[in-house]
Amino acid sequence: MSEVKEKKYKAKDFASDQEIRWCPGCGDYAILKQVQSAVAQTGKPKEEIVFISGIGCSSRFPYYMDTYGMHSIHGRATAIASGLKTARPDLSVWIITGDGDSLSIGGNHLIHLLRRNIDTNILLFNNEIYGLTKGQYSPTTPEGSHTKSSPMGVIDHPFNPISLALGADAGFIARTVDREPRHMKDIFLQADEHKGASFVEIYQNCPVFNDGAFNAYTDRGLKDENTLFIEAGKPMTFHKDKKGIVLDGLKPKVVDLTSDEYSVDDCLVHDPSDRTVAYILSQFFDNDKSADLPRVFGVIYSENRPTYEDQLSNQVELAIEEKGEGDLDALIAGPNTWYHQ
Amino acid sequence: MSEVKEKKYKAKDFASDQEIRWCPGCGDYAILKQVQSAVAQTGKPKEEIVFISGIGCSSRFPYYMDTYGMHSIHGRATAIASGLKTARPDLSVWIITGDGDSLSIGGNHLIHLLRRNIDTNILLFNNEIYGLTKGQYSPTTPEGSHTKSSPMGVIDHPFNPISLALGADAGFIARTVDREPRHMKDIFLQADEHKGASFVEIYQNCPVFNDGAFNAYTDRGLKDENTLFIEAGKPMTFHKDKKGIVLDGLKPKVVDLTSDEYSVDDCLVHDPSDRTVAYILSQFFDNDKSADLPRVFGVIYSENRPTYEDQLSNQVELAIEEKGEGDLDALIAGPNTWYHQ
Amino acid sequence: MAEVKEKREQITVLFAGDSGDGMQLTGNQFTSTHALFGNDISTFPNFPAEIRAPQGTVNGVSGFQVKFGSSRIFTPGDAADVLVAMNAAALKANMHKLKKGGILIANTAGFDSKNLKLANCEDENPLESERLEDVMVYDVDITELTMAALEDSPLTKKEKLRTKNMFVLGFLFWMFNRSLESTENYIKEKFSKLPDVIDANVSVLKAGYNFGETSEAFTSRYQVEPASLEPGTYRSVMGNQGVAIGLIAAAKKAGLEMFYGSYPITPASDILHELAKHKNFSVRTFQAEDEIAAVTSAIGASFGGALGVTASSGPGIALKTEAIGLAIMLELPLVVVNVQRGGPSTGLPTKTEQADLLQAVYGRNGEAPIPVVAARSPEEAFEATYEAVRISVEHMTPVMLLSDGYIANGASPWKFPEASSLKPIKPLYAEKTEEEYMPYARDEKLVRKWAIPGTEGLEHRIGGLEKEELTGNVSYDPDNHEKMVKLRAEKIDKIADYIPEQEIDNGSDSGKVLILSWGSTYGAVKTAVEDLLKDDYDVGHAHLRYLNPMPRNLGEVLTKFDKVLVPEMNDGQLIHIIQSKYNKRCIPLNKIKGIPFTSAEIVESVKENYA
Amino acid sequence: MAEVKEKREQITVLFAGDSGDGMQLTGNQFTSTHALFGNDISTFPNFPAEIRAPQGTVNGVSGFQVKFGSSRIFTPGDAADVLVAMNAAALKANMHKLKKGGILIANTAGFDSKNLKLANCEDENPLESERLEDVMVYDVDITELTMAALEDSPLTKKEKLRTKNMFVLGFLFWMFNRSLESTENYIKEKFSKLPDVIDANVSVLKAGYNFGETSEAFTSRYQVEPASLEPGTYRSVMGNQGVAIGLIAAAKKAGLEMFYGSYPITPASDILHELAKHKNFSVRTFQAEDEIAAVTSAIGASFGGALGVTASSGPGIALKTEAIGLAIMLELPLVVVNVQRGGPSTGLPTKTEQADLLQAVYGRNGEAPIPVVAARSPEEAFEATYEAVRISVEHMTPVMLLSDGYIANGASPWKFPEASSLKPIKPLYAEKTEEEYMPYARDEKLVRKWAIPGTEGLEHRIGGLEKEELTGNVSYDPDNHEKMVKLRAEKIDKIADYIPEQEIDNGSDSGKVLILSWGSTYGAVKTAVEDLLKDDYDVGHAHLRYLNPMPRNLGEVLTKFDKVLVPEMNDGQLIHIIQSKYNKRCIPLNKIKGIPFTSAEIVESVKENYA
Ligand SMILES: Cc1ncc(C[n+]2csc(CCOP(=O)(O)OP(=O)(O)O)c2C)c(N)n1
Ligand SMILES: Cc1ncc(C[n+]2csc(CCOP(=O)(O)OP(=O)(O)O)c2C)c(N)n1
Ligand code: SF4
Ligand code: SF4
Ligand SMILES: [Mg+2]
Ligand SMILES: [Mg+2]
Repeated sequence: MSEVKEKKYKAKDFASDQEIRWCPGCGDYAILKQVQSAVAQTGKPKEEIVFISGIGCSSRFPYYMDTYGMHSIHGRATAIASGLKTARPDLSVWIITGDGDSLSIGGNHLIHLLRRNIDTNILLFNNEIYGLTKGQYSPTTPEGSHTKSSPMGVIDHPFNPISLALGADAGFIARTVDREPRHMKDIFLQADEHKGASFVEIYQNCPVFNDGAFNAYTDRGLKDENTLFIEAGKPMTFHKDKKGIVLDGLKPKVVDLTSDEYSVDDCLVHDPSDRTVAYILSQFFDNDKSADLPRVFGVIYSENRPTYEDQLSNQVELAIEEKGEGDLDALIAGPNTWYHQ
Repeated sequence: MSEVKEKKYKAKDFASDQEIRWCPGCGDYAILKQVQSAVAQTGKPKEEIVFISGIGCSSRFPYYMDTYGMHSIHGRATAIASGLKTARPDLSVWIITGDGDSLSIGGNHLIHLLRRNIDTNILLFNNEIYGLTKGQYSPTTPEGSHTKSSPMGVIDHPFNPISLALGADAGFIARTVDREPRHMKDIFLQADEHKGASFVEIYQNCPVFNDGAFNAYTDRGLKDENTLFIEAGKPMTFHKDKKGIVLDGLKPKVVDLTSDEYSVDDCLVHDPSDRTVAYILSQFFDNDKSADLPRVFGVIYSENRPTYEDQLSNQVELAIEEKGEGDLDALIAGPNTWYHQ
Repeated sequence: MAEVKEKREQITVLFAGDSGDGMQLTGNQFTSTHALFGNDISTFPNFPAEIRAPQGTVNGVSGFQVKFGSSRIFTPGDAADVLVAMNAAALKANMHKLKKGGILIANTAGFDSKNLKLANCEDENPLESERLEDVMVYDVDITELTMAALEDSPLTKKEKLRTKNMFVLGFLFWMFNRSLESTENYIKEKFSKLPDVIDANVSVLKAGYNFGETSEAFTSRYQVEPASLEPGTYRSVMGNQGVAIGLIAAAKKAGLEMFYGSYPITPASDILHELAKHKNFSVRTFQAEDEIAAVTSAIGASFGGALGVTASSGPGIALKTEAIGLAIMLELPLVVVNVQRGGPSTGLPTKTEQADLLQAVYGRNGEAPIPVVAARSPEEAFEATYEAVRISVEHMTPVMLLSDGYIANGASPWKFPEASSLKPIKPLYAEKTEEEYMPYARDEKLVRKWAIPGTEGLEHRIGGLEKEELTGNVSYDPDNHEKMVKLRAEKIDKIADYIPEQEIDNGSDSGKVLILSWGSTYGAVKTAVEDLLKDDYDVGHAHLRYLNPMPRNLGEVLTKFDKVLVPEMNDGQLIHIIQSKYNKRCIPLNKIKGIPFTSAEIVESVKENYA
Repeated sequence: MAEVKEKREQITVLFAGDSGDGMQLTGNQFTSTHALFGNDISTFPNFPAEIRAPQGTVNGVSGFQVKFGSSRIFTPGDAADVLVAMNAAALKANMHKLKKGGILIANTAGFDSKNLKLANCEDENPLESERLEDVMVYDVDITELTMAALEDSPLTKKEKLRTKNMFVLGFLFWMFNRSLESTENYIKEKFSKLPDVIDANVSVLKAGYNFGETSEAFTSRYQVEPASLEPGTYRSVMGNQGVAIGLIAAAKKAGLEMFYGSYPITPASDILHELAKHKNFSVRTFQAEDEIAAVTSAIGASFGGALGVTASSGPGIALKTEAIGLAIMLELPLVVVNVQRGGPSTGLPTKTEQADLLQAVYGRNGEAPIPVVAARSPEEAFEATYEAVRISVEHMTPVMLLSDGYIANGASPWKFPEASSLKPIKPLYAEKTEEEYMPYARDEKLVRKWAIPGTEGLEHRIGGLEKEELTGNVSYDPDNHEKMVKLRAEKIDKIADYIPEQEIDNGSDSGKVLILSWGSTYGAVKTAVEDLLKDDYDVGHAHLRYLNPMPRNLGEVLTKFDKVLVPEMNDGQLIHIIQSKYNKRCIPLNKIKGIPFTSAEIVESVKENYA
């Protein structure tokens, strides 16, 4: 990660020689492209970059990156990456995971990585379905959905991944979507730049088992009124600035900026360091359908706090400072020995 | 749970014949007493009550209750209870768990139970330490603490259990403390009354491995200024009403009610149905030491939404309505048969 | 045109095409029609590992093998009499499975330069391979003929192309002299709201049939008479279906509600999908957050008096082992189904294997014995499952039921039983009596009684710590621990008194070679033994359904043969148990390729070891 | 007073009291002093299951057994020569462990009516038990004597009472003629900031010694000469310490940084506590959220080029099995330590057992072989651990190291090695060459090379799906799968070429009875064999450190004996593997009580089976 080593790469330098095996039209392709482009742009030497994934369609990702990589077991990418980054703080570690991989079987490791603040970039490919196992519902599938495992409709109230990450004290939380290449890349770069655990939810279309799950946010005719792209220091407006978000006490509401009642100046200004704002934005979600709030994209929360691996490294250094570099003979002998003739 | 069966019990009717094996002075004793008293008061027949626990000091609890009970394996009480309650919605199911049991190894099952809203009462005995295994830090141990497994101080940023539960969309969230018997009992009763998953964090002193962890909230001389007991519809005042909580925009602050500047009327009034308030209250925590906010006790959030088991029962009923009670011969034969001579 | 109808006893057809070519549907329709006609049948679908692997590539090939005949059929066939190859990749991948003298039907449109390139066959068109010299090749431009048949259809080109599998099907129905009726009905029902689609499919189906009828090139037509199956009513069943139905049936016969806690995993997920459809049997399916929650939720349900069931495949079963240990301590019913797949680790998820037997028998901490039952075929999965539930409920113990990918996705005709004829299953419930309730008192089978929450006076606490005999209270007493370990082991051993003795499935019950098999190798061994017996080999076949405890007389059975051959789709697991238990050295025969044995491989091995 | 000093070769002392009575500290001090004096020693602490069980009750009794002698000592003793009982419960629980003719020192204050009631001894004071008829009983009011010695001390009564264990210690030092110096130093260091406490403890210690000196009642004093241990420098070591130090040493010798991912569990937690203290060796300890994260984080660290290590006990090991399968596929170093305890399920967490051997060897899905190494004693734990790391690193494979509660908490003198004398451990790193990098190319040991992230040009991807030979790319090819399964198995089998042949530990190398043991039964068997040889029994002892693969010559060793006796603290696990692998029926000797074998039990069994 030292400046000296910075290299000039193109996105295609990060394409491996493996044939890509996603279904035609899968949102994963677009994400892959932007990740390749983003890591190239960071200029980090490719041998210092590692992609760790679990199991799922999305988790095949590392095979397609010409970096170090591991396609591990279901749900454990976060835990594997925690060990890797702790042992090797010098590496740039990316985690690729699906909504099932990270929120169902891997939910615990995810929240623990977030609280510990291990400096990794978590890309959660949320397609609101189990792709690889052919179409069961996931912890993000909306209630009522008919899937292979819910022929009468899903009754499991879904997670709101952003709130969950916030509840786990994540230090960087963002959302993007497979159909917005530039936004994706920008978010990936910000996530990478953020020192600490970066949690990025990516809405990803699975044309085979859950086509159109995010149409409201990607379809030409719908997306403007349904999406709110936020930026630090900018007022929250959307629908080509025709609408805005204002706070009524603690309650957010959508206002018409074309009328005289409200102007941009009334709109909430995004402050990614304010947890309460982040919480309110996280609640722009399905729970509250009545309120008709747009879905939020961008960096929802960002906070700097010490990373786990740095603190551990500090303890190692401190121990060496205090006790001296470990002397194996002294360790083996321990404090009390005796001689026997 | 039918009214007819309601019985008149005393707390001691719920004491089993097993010798209690906690250390002298352990906070668990006080909790046991209030739980016995609370279940007695509900009048539910004891044969319809089940206590499920994981592993830990606290998890020995079911042995001491003269109800049905299971002392299961580490971290899985929530998952076991999910199956039990789903199969037997008629039972009253209580979950007893520790901070390690529920937030470390069992973190995933906990958040999934909460999102599914399975109607159980979760009592989390938080002593900020692993008691049974003799003193390692837990996911709630404050940073910097020296424990057996952190001789140089804890570097794992702890969970804020209330925020985590909120992030997992829990429908009922409360906090109480082992030294406030009446408050505990009242919270237990409210949790039991709440239809849906009820999450109750109980601050519990472990005099052996983490004595005094909650002194600030239990010591005569300290507790008044450090604790805020909230109630629905009541303004948030504390320290014998000398102080109060007001919102400055989205920021809570402590104000002096004895001065002229603020009065009770300025104080935030508790509304347990408001998630944003709940979130703000959850942040009265260690993160923000500077703000000097008191710790909150009481029902922080409460919301009614359908329970998982009721929805599943509805699907079963609906299926029977639509297809008729399952006919085994028809099922075995399937839709296409042929006769062979 | 001379119509020669050759009589055949058995025919194996392999449909191979791109994942998008509808080969599975074609195979299933082909199967149904033959089943209805009265043939015995066995099928084996072979999916690509990817959801939708790149079109036209070898990785994207989807296959469906079916064997049908007028005699009993136990496997989907070692090699194909007829291979349908929809494109170059399909031929490349399957060419070696075609018998000498077999028939290849190649869709020429699938062999254009684009397809050759996708299949990495630029250097040699597989249609021109030497391997095809002994084969009758029929080049048919199925794509063009399909389009031609639909000239007047209002469908789009893409939609039209999608019907080309119907052409294949129609043509094969002509070849085997079968009626189109069943498939026509299927089409009509499936697309009932899309009349244009019905018309197109039926037209193309007929076009295929007529193409056989009219094209001069085809002189071979075959006649496969109905099989002399036991008379009765049959259905077609896949292994996972058999398991699902078996679970529901057993629960119902036991008077229990079923709770199924499961986390999706290939190839076990279809059990969940099937069960979820039958909520009108009061089946409660719970898609857990992981395998640990799946099994523990099932344990919770069993504690509540339901039949707790969970299923997974290798990696998921590994995750359940700690909890199975708890169920052993609790002595509650619990059925754990393992639909085995290629391992270790993620391994070969879409392939079959039998490599989880040792895990099933030994893979837990501490002394933790459980019964293990293995299904042998799709049509027997029901019965094996029923037995697993019976043992679990009547002996108050977790039971492991082993199936595998081959059984799970294979299909066979099944002479299904009537519900009333099924063995009763009797849970033993504790009741309140004058005496103090003893949760760990045992009956003569060493089984404790089930005390269901809600029953007044039976309030009790159980858990994973060692328990005192009778009371079930926590006990650290050394003698009690040894006693309890032995009691738990004896309880499982005693189940041997409640299962049938080991029978010889076929062949002699003493002599030169015994083939001892378990699980899905059944069909290949059965077929091999039939062949060997015809050739007068002195060979017997014993197939184990009960792997723990084993039938009481198994040791005796083994001593009656000079040699025991143990074929397994693993590196030697049953043989390991047998050799440890019985003083008998056995001969291993192992295939670890993610694909089933052929009967020829078994025959060959017997011949090699015969002497 | 006549001072008779009886010479003794070996003495066993059992300290028993309430958990609050400080018996562990007393035992440890007693041990240190004898070790320093030059005796050989073995200890066995026996904690109550509860953190602080109710005072005065049988459940609250804490015991510490120590055997020391002038000859080699391999176990903490079958029965005690001297029993110290601080209260009625302690006597009740341990009375049966006192030898006939032994000495009981009873603290009379602990036998008042309150204590009798707490110990459930209202009916019979255990001091009046018939069992004590053959015993010399010394009633001493230790409590009162302690208080008397501290008359002038400024401490509170409670604080004073806490020193009563020093009285016991002082008295025993008198009895065995040992100096107080080491304990005095210990006290001074421990309470360096509390001079009053130092004074009190030292006074009471001396009071105990003087009590022996002056009290007329005591005529027995013993003389135990220093042992003829190999000359050299010794330290005292506990098993978990040995493991921790072994890990650090091996990592250092291999030039690796160690990453230790672990989740606390009895009796493995102390390894974590110990390692966490040695961060100056660049040891990174990670207290994971559960056992799955513990093992997978270690795998991640190994992928990064560190030595990934994890440890647990039975239930936690069960949870790690899926991930161990991944490590097998990845072919990366990983050391998994299992400190076994009583099972199944939660079982008897504070008791010892050897019942996870089959889990270690077979407990994974798919064909998933790994090396298994077992420690035999506290002083050998270092070496066994070192071997486990060596095999893991040099053969690029996960290794399971088995220890147990008995080894973990027991202590013995250890003639520790010099760091420079330790076998080198050589990781085999991949390097960039002209040729294309092949992640799964193998050397003559069938070992692939380790390519560490950060190395330019070696970027590669690995995972849990079956991999193609050489390239490591995902492969569904059937032949490749079989080949890889066989390669992985052969790689493990080949390790047998890199471990020592099986030796006979003691006795003849052919003849009537071989005792084949593994793990912590070593000491009891060793002692038994010594006794048997003295009595001219034709018996040999082979102790297995390597359980998979087994030493090449083991089969041969077995054939040389008429009978093979396999003692195990389980229901028969090693015997199972041996019988399956080798054509030899063996005789099981099982003890499943959560407590170690006595050597007498082994002797008895050999005699029974001798003929
Ligand atoms: C231990 C284990 N359990 C279950 C599976 C089966 N499995 C593989 S991927 C997957 C879920 C995939 O969903 P998601 O994580 O959302 O990824 P997607 O395929 O949608 O990208 C499941 C259940 C497995 N491989 N291992
Ligand atoms: C699978 C497994 N891992 C680890 C343990 C060891 N263990 C038992 S309880 C416990 C933690 C106890 O802490 P907590 O849940 O906070 O309960 P407390 O004892 O503090 O009440 C641990 C690590 C176990 N029994 N099983
Ligand atoms: S199944 Fe869905 S998520 Fe998976 S590769 Fe295909 S389109 Fe993508
Ligand atoms: S160790 Fe702590 S939590 Fe456990 S019983 Fe003792 S005081 Fe209570
Ligand atoms: Mg998904
Ligand atoms: Mg705790």
